[in-house]
Amino acid sequence: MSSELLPHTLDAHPVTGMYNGKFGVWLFLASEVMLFGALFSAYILLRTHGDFPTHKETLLNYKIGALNTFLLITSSVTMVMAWASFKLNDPGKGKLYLWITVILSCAFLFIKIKFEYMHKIHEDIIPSTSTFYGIYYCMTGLHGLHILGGVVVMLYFLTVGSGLWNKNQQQFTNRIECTGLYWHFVDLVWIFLFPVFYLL
Amino acid sequence: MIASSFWLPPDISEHGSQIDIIIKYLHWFMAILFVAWGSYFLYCLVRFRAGANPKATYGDAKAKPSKVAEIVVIVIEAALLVGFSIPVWAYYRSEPPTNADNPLTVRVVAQQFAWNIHYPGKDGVFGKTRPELVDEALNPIGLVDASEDPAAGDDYVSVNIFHAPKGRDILVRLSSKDVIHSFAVPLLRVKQDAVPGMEIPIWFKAEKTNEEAQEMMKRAFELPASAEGAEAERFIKENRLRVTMADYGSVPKGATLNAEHLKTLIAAGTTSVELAPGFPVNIQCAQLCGLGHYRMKGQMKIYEPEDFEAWYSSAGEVEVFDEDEFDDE
Amino acid sequence: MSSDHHAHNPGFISKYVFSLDHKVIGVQYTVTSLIFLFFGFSLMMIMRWQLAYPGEAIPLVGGWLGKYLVDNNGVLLPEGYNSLGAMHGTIMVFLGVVPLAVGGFGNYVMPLQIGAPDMAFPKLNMASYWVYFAGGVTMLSSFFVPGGAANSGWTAYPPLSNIANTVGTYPFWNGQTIWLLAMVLLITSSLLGSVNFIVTIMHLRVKGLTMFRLPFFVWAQFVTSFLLLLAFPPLEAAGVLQLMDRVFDTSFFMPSGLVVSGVVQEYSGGGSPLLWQHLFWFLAHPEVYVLILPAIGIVGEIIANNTRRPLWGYKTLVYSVIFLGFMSFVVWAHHMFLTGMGTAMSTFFQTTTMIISIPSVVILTALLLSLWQASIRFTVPMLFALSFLPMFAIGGLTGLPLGLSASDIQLHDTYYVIGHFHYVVAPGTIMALLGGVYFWYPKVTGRKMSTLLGHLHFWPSFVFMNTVFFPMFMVGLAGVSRRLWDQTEYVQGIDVQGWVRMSSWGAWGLGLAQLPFIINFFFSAFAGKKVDANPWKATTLEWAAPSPPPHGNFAEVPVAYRGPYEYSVPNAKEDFHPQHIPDSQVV
Amino acid sequence: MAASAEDVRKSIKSYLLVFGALAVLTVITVAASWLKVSVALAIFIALVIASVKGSLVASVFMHLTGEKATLYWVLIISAFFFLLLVLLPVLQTWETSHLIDQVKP
Repeated sequence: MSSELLPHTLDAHPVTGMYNGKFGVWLFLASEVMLFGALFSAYILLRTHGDFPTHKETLLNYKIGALNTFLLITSSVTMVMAWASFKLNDPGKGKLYLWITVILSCAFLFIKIKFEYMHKIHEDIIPSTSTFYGIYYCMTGLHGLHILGGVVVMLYFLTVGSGLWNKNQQQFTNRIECTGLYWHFVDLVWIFLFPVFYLL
Repeated sequence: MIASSFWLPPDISEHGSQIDIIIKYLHWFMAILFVAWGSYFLYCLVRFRAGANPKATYGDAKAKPSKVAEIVVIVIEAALLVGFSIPVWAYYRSEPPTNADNPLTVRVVAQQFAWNIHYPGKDGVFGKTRPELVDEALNPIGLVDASEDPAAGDDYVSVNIFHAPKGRDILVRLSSKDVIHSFAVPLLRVKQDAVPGMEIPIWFKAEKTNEEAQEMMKRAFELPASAEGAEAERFIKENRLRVTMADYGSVPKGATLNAEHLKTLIAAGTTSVELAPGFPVNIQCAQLCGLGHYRMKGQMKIYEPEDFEAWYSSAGEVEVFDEDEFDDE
Repeated sequence: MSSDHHAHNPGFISKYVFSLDHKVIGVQYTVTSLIFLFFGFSLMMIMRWQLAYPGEAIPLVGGWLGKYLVDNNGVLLPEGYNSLGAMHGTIMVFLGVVPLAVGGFGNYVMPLQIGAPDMAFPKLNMASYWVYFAGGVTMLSSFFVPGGAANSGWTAYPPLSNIANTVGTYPFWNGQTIWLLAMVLLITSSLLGSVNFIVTIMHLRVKGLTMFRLPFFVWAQFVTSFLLLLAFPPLEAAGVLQLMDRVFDTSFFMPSGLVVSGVVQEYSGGGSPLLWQHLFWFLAHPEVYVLILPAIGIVGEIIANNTRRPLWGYKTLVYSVIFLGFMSFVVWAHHMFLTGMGTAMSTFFQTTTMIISIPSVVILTALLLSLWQASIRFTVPMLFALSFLPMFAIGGLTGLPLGLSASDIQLHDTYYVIGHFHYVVAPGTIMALLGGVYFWYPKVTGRKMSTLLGHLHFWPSFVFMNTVFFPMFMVGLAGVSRRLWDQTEYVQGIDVQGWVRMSSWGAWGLGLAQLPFIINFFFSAFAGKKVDANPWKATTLEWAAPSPPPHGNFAEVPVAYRGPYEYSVPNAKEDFHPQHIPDSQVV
Repeated sequence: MAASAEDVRKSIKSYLLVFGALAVLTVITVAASWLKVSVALAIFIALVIASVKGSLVASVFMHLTGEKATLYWVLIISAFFFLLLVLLPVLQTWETSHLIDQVKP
């Protein structure tokens, strides 16, 4: 059965107020809440358990963290603007915003890897150095993978998948909306990761 | 006799009877409930089979009996919970004996695959331990030298045999050197995980010595007809952990029955012997801890208080217990 | 919406291998998971030999098992026993029962029951099957790597699981690491599936099919999907943490100062072994309900159909299932009473545990009351469904002594626990799932399975299921720890050796009893009696579709006019009143 | 689709406002971390600010304010289980350590 024949692939269901894809993405995000939730739980347990260094200045560079926070927040805005532009039937502007989002997220990843991970590894600070760095590498790494996944999806819509806009504008816009939901969630996770690792 | 106590092993502890009561009440409750459900169920199957009742009745059956059943279940569960389980836990798991109770305090350090029992010695203070000092044969818990910590001088470590007095609180500080183990003594109704990195306290009081426990567990075994063959071999194999409880001439009291004994007993026309476990109070590991999990067995040796004091004042350094070679009965 | 919308004729690969059709995917899931079930069970049949006859060479297969499992004489090694135990648990739960109950039945039956043409996300559906398949293959591959398969139990408690299976120069290629990777794949598969299920149930119901007209099975799947969605991610997180412990030498689960075999372990320390247990049981308790709820749903369908009357208290059942699902997230630490818990936490968890037993009692009672004033047809699926009731009752009742922390002191980690959860999962769930196979087989193939072989399958299975598991309660009460390679090391073990042997012979008998089923399952597909679309005279929507349903399922999109179980309605022409037929045509 | 073109145009303004708020709050978080307060208070402040930022993102960027009850229920349930998962393990560890301290020599 091709998906075009299924109900509510494009239109919102009257009860849930969402089309299939959007509901699916939200459910996926609910499970992501539990995934990162479990890791936050692990962080708290390890921290209260003892042997957990928390001298903030010496561990991580909060300035880089703040810069990255700013990049992600900005990318969230450009993402929602991209969706709004497609919604307003302005694909040129939408694509531009999407490209900016991609560039911002690549900048995030670049800074993260080049100035944080590589720098730390150079100083011989690796996951096994302490539980703090273990959980730091684990959570930010997993978050980084999420960013990478988002970038891949956006690049897909900017290149191979962009033809859909001509075939079915609504479907294309919906997909951008779903990507946006995911993207904002990734941003939201970082909003919590930043103070937890860099400031406290 | 066994079935009347729900297959539970004999209980030699002070608190065990309260745990047993919960288990017994619960099982009676479960049995009654199951029989009630079961008879209703079977009645329905017969009474309302298609042959006897070709036309089903539309609409809900009266639900009164089910409501009553549910309320009874809720009330009984609540009673067991509030009346038994919570108090038992509150008392036996959350209120350790105080100094006024004069408990015997020992550390039990589990490892793959042995139990190290660390006694503080006469001073009653445990010496310090350091992981890097661990020597599996000579210093299994890594006790420091007396020059570093004077309290360590008279400490005593016993491997796989837990000497304990009867009728006195025993406070165990349980920990592990490597992985999670679980300190389980079925006869004492004691079980507690030994989690590395934590020293979890448990406490209990034994009310029977080993000999008294043996008396409780002795049982007559029919000897096989012939001392040769598979049946005799299995008899020996399956009773290798038991000792005779009476003097049978060629087989003295307290001896482990072997093939030679069996031969002379059968030749003398004996048909049954009374046997009991040589070490009735064993410590099992209840948490999977690796390939030797099954043989991580310790023994408790429970003495009369004065005998315990005598043993305690003469205890040496490291005593390693191997059941097969142990011969002090 | 008819099937001939599809102008192109898909090739064999896209039709049967990488199919997007929920029915093909459902069948793929069913067959794969049945094979895994039998495989997982075979592992246990090997273990039961060592338990019944400790230290004796395994007959028949002993020579074939390889050096990681048996010694030169064909005697099972202790580490081989632990490997088989860990893999038995993992395979039965994650590769057998869940994929069969959710992936198989859920995928095939649920869309039909709501009148949908397919699942909401067909591609995601296909992906979830193939990710599951990859997870299964990965899991099985671990039998062949150096050191053998994972041997730290299906619960994989660290620090044991952190230090186990680290053989020589193979940091990645070893049993426990592969176990973790396979688990991550299996969890991902379940997550994809659960998203799909929830959206499908919420969005794709046909006109007139309100939530309270859904068949009970759909409700069970709905709640199950939420459990999968929200409970699995914490285990995924825990799996990632353990992977890092094993591969990158972190110490999330390792406290400082461990000494293994006399060697001080080198790592930073500061971790908590109990962290794993919390994350693991946060999944693994809801997982129990993932195993049982679809089975209850199937039993409900079969009982309603074969009693020829509406399920008693349909709404009560639905609310109970929802409540059960919710509560299952709040009881997890009753698996951890003996990890040093104080009064406050143990009181909390045993209270929630007692509370969760109430909806279970309600469900069982409702199903029993459905028999009252019924007209019971003893068809083969009905026999399985009926046998579920008392055996599930035993499983549920024996949970009580384990849920009260005081009695748990004596019974924790003994065979009593094994008896308890197997009664829930094996004689309970698996019997119900087998009943489901007999029940929906005519829908899938258009042919009925043989009744004679069905009886030959049912009666021995019923007897042997109890032979295997009932003795475990006595063994457990006697105080024998579980997971012992040789329980005759202890006098308690020797005393109950008779029960242990009985269990073992029961297990081998149970294995043999599956032969009629295997024959029946494959032969009936082309030799079974042909039947029409609704052979059981059932009311729910799947029976409105042709058998087997074509691509797109329904010749004409059905409309639901009433609730799911309108049997024996007074004044109706027949004793069943299908959901999709308007009143004017039946009264 | 719920939003019409007019709605979208209106909401662009709120996006920019939220962007400004997020930027300012990020600066505040960093500034607050320099305050000489107790660890507990510092954690509390940081989490409150993060929660404010998070809810801004969720409600405006993710349009959560315009969604229907179904989605709220899904998210409320997840949030509840998330809290349980965070709280109960910590409480248990705390209680156990208390039990252990009782018998420390």
